[in-house]
Amino acid sequence: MLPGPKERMRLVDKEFIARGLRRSSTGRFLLWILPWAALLVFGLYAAALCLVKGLNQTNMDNRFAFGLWIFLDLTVIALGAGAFFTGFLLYILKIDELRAVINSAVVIGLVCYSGAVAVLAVDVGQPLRAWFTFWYPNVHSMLTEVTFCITCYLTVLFIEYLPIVLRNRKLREVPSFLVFEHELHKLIYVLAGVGTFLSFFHQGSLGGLYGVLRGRPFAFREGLAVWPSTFFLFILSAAAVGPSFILLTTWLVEKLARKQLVRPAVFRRLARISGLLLAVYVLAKAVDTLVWINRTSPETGFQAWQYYSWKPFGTWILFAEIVLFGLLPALVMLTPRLRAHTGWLVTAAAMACCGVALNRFVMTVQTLALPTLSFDPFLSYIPSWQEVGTFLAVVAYGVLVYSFSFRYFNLFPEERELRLEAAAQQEEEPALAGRY
Amino acid sequence: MFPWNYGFVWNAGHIIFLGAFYAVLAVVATTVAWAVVRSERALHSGEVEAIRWHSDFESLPCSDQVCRHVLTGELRERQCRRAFCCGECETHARLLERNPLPRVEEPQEEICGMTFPLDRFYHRGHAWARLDRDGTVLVGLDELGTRLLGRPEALRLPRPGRRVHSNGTAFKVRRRNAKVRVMCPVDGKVVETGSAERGWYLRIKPDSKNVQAFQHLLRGAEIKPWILREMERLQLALTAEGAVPALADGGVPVADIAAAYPTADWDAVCGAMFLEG
Amino acid sequence: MTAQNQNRRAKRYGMSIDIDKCNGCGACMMACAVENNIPPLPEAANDRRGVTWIRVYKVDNHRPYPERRIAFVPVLCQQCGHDTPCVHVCPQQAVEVDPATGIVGQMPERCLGCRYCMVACPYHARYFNWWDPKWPAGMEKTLNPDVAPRMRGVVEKCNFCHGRWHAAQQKAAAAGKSEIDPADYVPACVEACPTGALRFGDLNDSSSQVAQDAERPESFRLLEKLGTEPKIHYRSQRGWVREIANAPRPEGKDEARG
Amino acid sequence: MTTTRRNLLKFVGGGAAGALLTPAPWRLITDTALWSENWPGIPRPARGEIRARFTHCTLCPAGCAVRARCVNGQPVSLTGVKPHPISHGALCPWGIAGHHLPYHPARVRQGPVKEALAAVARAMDQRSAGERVAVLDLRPGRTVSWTYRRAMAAIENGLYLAPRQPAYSIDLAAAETVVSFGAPLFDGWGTPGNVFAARGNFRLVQIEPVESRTAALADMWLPIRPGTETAMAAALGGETTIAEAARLTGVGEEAIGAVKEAAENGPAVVLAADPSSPLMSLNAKLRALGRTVVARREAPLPEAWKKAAPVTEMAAAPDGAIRVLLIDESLPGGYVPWQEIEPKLAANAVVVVFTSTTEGYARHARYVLPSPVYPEAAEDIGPAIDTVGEVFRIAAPLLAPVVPVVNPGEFVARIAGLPQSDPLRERADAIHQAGRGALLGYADGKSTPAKEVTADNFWKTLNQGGCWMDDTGKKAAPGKLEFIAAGEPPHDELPLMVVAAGGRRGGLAPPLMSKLERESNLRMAANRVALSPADARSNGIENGGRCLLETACGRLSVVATIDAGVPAGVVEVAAGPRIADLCGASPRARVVRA
Repeated sequence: MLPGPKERMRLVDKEFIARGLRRSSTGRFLLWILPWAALLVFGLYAAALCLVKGLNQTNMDNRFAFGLWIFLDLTVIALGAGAFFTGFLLYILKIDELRAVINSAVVIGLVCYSGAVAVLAVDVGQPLRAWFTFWYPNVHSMLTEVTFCITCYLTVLFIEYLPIVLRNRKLREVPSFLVFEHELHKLIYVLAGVGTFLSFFHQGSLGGLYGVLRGRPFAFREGLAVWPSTFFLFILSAAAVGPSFILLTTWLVEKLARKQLVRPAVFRRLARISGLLLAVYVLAKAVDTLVWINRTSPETGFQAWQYYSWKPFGTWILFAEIVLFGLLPALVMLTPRLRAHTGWLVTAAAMACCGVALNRFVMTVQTLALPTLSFDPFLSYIPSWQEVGTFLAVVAYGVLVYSFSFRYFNLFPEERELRLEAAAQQEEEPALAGRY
Repeated sequence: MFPWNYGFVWNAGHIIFLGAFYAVLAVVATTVAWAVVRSERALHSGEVEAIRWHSDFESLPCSDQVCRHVLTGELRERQCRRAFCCGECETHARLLERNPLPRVEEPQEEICGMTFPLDRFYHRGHAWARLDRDGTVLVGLDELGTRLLGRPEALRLPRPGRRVHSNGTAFKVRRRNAKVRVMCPVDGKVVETGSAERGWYLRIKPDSKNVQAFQHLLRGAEIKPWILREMERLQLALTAEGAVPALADGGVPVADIAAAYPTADWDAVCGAMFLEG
Repeated sequence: MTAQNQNRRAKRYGMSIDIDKCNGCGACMMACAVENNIPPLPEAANDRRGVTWIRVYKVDNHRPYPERRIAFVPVLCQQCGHDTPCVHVCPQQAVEVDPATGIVGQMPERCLGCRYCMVACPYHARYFNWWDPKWPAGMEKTLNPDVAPRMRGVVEKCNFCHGRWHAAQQKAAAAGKSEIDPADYVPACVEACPTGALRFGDLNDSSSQVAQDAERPESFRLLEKLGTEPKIHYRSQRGWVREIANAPRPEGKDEARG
Repeated sequence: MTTTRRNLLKFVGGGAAGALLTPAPWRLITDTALWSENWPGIPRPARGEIRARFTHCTLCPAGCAVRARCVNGQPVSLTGVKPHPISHGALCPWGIAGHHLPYHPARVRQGPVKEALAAVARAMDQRSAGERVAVLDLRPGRTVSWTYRRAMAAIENGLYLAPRQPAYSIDLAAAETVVSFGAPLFDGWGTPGNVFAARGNFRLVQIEPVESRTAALADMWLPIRPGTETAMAAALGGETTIAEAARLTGVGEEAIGAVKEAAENGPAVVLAADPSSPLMSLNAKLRALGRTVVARREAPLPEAWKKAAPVTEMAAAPDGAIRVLLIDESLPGGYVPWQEIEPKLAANAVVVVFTSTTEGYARHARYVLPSPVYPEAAEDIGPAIDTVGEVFRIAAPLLAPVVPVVNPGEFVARIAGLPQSDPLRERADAIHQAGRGALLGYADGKSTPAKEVTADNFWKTLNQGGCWMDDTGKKAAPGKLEFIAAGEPPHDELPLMVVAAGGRRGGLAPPLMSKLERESNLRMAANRVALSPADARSNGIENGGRCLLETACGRLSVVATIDAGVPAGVVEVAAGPRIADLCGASPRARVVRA
C-alpha cells in the first residue's frame, strides 16, 4: 500500500537528515517552525508598508534620522562577527578545536549579515538607488566602506555556507555537488582570509561611522590616520563578543535540542579567547573614554558632564558599558575556576553580548537624543510597530534558517561522535558488563 | 567605480579603496572558479567515487579511522590519514617487511559463530574479494555484513560492463530504513552479476592482478582482530542507535541482526558498519 | 562646477542675521517654501518631520516669567566652510561644496536617503522627505519653474536658492560679464525678510555688508568651536542671546547663562 | 554540435561574459541611474514666458504693493515692491503665499446662487414694515462699501452695518515714543513695511501681559497684570498716582515713571490693540492729536455716491428687525461675533454670506456663496490705520477665478436695482477729476502728477500696478474721537483672562502656513491655546494635549501648548472666527481636560 501524504513527507524529511543524527519528528519540527513563520509573515507585512508607503510609517524623524534599525543592525553585525573570527582562528591560526563550531558560526554569521542588509534596504529612502553607492562611491565616507565590505563579506559568507549545504546527505548523492563541495572545502581557508580582511574593515568602519561625526561631539573621536578610535574599538569589541555569541547560541541549541553538541573544552576555549579580547577592549575603551572626556570633547566646546545630565542617560550608562558588561564578564571568562562552570560561562557570555549591544545603543540612540544646539531639546523616540515588526522579521528569518540548517546540515561535526562516546560510557556500566 | 563614472578621480583614496575592492572580488571569483574547474575535471576523470570515499572517510569518527596495524596490535595507536589506501602508505610497507603476516593454517576463521574463509581479501566495508583462476575477481558480502543486512529488501547491482572502483560503490542494498552502499574492494569492470543465494554479487575483471591492487585489503591473521573490533563497533552502534534489548546471547549475532533490534535506527547502524558518512 | 567658475575669483557666499531685528514673522520660511517648491506636508507632519529649509526657532533665556525673554533665531544650512560634516559622510557624492561659491550643494537626484548626513549635521538643517510631495489640486500650477521638486525618501536642505544663482549666472553670461551682479543674486528668505534682519553677500569681499557684519564685536556663529567654519553670522546686543551660540546647558544648570 | 542543455548553458554563460566586455551593459547602468533620478509621479513645474505683474494684497487693510512673478500669466511667487513709499517692499507670511489661496483645499467651491437670490427677493417682498434689509461689511472703506451704502439707501429700510472704523490714522514717522497697549505693532498692525521703516525713529514701550513678537522687540516691555491696562493709562494720563498704578498693574514704579516722562515730552502716540478702545483717549492728554494721531481721509468719491446709507454699528441695530442679512466676508476683516448678530435677526431671517471659508459665518448662514479670493478679486483697499493722507490702489486680479464665484458687490447692487456700472472705474475717474496728487507706477517706479495723465492712462496704470497718492503734508487733527468703553467683563467664576495672540488673520490661510504652524512651532495654529505651566499643571493638561476652552458663551475643543512665557491666570488664544465667537463677548475663560 502507498504511504499517505503525511507519511511520504516524513520519509522525504528523513531522507535529508544526516545518518545517525537524532532530530525531532517532522510533526514537532513543523510545530516549532510555525510560530516563527507567522512572525516572519507579519514582519514582512510591516516592512512592505515601509517600502510602499514610505518611511513615514516609522517613528523616525529629522532629528532621529537613525532609529531602532540602525542600532539593531550594528548590534547584530557585532554579534555575527563570530563567523569571521572563528574562521580566522580555525583556518589561519589553526586552532583545530573550533572545527566543532565553525559551521554553526558560519550560519549565524550569514543570518546576522543577510538580516542586517535586508533591514538596511528598508531603512533607506530610495532602496532602488542603493547601488549608486557602488556607482559613484565617495571613498572618504565610512558608510561607503561599510557598504562595500558588508556586501562583499555577505557574498563570501554565502560561498562559505555552500559546502555546508552541499554536504547534506541527499544533495551529496548528486556527483557534481559532492565534488564541488569537496574542492571548495579545500580552498575554504582563502575565503576565511578574505572574510577576515573584510570583516576587520567593516566592523571598524561601523565604528568609524560615528567616530567621524565632527558635528556630534558626543560621538566624535580622534584617531589614527583616517580612522577614529571607535574604528578600532568596534573591531575589538566585535571580535571579543563574536566567540561569546557562538558560545551562547551553541549552549542554547544544546538546551533546545536536549543533546550535547560540542565538547566542554570548546566552550572553555571560546570563553578564554572572548575573555582575553574583552579585557583588551575594556582597557582600550577606558583609555579612549578618558581621552574623550578630558581632551576631545572640551575642545569642541562640550563638557562631558553635559551629556550625562539628561535623564535617563546618566553616568551609570558608562559604568554599565565598561565595568558591568565589560570588565566583569572578562574576569569571569579569564578565571579558570569560574570558567569550569557552564553556568558562569553562559552568564558571562550573555553579559558580554549585552555590553556590546549597550555600546551600539549609546553610539546610535544617545548620540541622536542629545541636543547640539543650545536651544534644541533633548529628544526621545519610541519605534513604531512597523519598525519593530520589520526587525522581528529578521529575528524570525534567523531562527528559521538556523533551525533548518541544524536539522538538515551537520552544523556540529562532533555531534555523532559525542553520541557514540556517550554510548561507550553506557556500556561501561556494570549491568551490561562481561558480555563476551 | 570606474574611471569613466561621475566623481572618479585618480587619487590615492580612489586607487587604494577601489584597488582593495577589486582585489577582493578577484580573489573570491578566482577561488570559486578554481573550485569549479577542478570539480569539472574530477567529474570527467571519474574521481567521483574516490572523492566520495575520501569525504566519507573524513567524516568517520576517529575511532573508525584506526590503522589496520593497530588492530593486529603492532602499533598502540595510529589514525589512518590515507583513507585506508595502504598501497600508498610507507608505514604499512615498512611494517610489512619488518614482520610479514604469519601464515594461518585453518582455511577459515570462526569468530562469534561466523565463518570467514581465508582464501580471500576483506575490505573494511565488509565486502570480500576472491581472485579466481580465470583472472576475474569475485566480490561478495562477508558474513557479518550478510547478517547485518539479513534478507535485503532491495538489491541494486551494476550492469555487466560497468566500471567499478576500489572504495567506490560496488552495489547498493536496502534493508528496513537502511540504504547501504557496499564498497568495492578492487578497480575493474563488471563481467557478471550474482546474488545473495549464489553467495557472491559481482564478478569483476580487475585492472591489475598484482599485489598492489589488493594491498589495502585485510587478509589472513588480520581478520580475527578486525572482526572482534567490528563486533565492538557494532555493539557501540547498537547502543548508540537505541537498540533494546542489547545483545542478549553473549554476543553471538543472530542470523538476522536487523530483525533482532526493531527499535534501532538501522540506517545509522549500517552506516557505521559499512563505513559510510 | 565649470572651468570658467574655476578661474574666476572664488566667492564665499554667506549670510548675516540680526537677531535683535527678527520678529519671527516667518516670512522667510514661507518665501523659501514658495521659491523651492516645498509642498505643505500632511496633517501627520509635526515640527520633527517637517521640511523647512530655513526654520525660525523661538528661543528664551530659561528664566521664569516675567524675567523670561524670547528671541527668534532663523536657522538654515550654515554652509560650513571647513571639513563640512555632511560632505565627507555621504556615501555617493550627493553632497558637494562648490569651490566657486562655497555653497554646500545637495543633489537629491543622487541621494538614496540613508540620512547619514542628517546625523552628521550639528544644526539639524537637513530635512528628509518622509512623504510623497503632494500639492492641493491645482496648486502645482504655482510651482517655481527654476527648481525641480524632490521625491519621497531623499534628503534636502538650503542651497542659498541655487535656482536664483543659476539665473544670475545666465544673466551675467548673457551680458558678457564674468561676475554676477550682487543685486541679481539674493536668496528668497533675504528678499522676503520685512525687517531687514537677514543680509546676504560674499564674505570674501571685504566691502560687502555681510563681511562687515561678520566683523562686528556682537557677531557670533553657532557652535563655532566645532571648527566647521559656518558662513552664517548672527549678531545680537543681548548677552543671553549670544550665549545660545554655545553648547546646550541641561535644564536647571543655567547659572552659566547671561 | 548537438544542442544539449550543457551546451546551451555554456553558450549563454559565454555570451554574458562577452557582453560585459562591450560598452552596452555599462551604458545601460548609467542610463538606469539617470532614469532613477527622476521618478514619475512628481509634478513638473510648467515652463514658459516669465513676466512680472503688479497688484495689491487684499489679505488685510494694509494693502501692500505686490510684485508677482508669473509664468504664462500664472503667478508663481509674490514679493513686495521695493520703492513703494508706504509698504517699502515688505510682505507678511500670509501675503507671500497669497497666490496659493485660490487652490486652497478647504475653499468654498460652489453655492446656491439662484436660490439665494430668490429667497432674498421673497423675503424683501414679504417683510413686514420695520423689518430691515442689511449688509454687513467686514472691510469698510472700500469702493464696494460705497456700493453697499448706496444700495441700502436705495432699498427702503436698508441698513449698512460695519464694524467701527477709527476716524483717525497714526503717523508713526512723526512719533518719537510709542506707547502700545498690546497693539501688535510688529505683527499685523498697520502696514508692515511702513512700521519697520519708521522703527528707527521711535522708542517702543509695549504694555502687555504676554511677551508677544512686538514685546520681544520693544525697547521696553511692561509685563502688565492682565485687565489692568486702564489703571496704567490713568497713571500715564496723570489721573492716578504711579504708586497706585504700580500696585494694580504689577509693573515697577520707576518703569512707569520712565514711560510717563518719555510720553509727556517729545511727540508720542498711544496705541491700543482695539483701535476704538478708550485707552486711545490718552492721546489727547499727550497732545498727540494733530501731530501723531491725525484725521483719516478717504480718496475722493463721485458726487452721485453721496446719497448713501449711514454706517451703523451692529450694537446700534434694532433687535429682531433684520429680515435679510447679506454678509460680505470675502475679505478678512474685523469679525463681529455671532452672539452680537443673532439677536438682531428677525424670526425667519434670510442670511446670505459671501465667503471663501467655511470657518466663519458660513457656520451660521443659510446661504453660503463662494466669493473670489485674492488674487482673483478686483478690489480696492481703503487706507490702513497708519496711512497718512489719501491713497487709492486697486488689487487687479492676477488670475481668473478657479471656481464659479459670486461678486458680492454685483449681487447687492442687483437686489437693490442699482444701474449696472463699474464702481472702481467711476471712483478712479472721480479721483482723476479731482486733479490732486500723483500717480506712482510700479513697473517703472515713476511718479507723475495725476493732472498730467489722461483718465484712461490713469485707470490703466492703476490696474497694471500703481497707486494714487494725495500730496502729503497737510495733516489735520481728527474729528471728535469717540470710544466704546469695553463693558465690564461679566464677573463669572472663570479663572483665566483671554489674550489674543497677534498675527493670525481671518479667512483662509495659505496651505503653506503649515510650515509655520505645524512643521515648526513658530506660530499658533487656529484653535490652539497657550497656558502657563502653573495653570496647565493645576488643570492636569499636558503639552500638545486636547482640552476644552470654556467661556460664558460656550466651549470649544482646542489643543493646549504649555508656554513659560504666558503668565499664570492668562490663556493666550490663536485668533480665528470660532475663538472670536467664543471669546468675543467675554474675555474670561477656563481650560479643562477633554
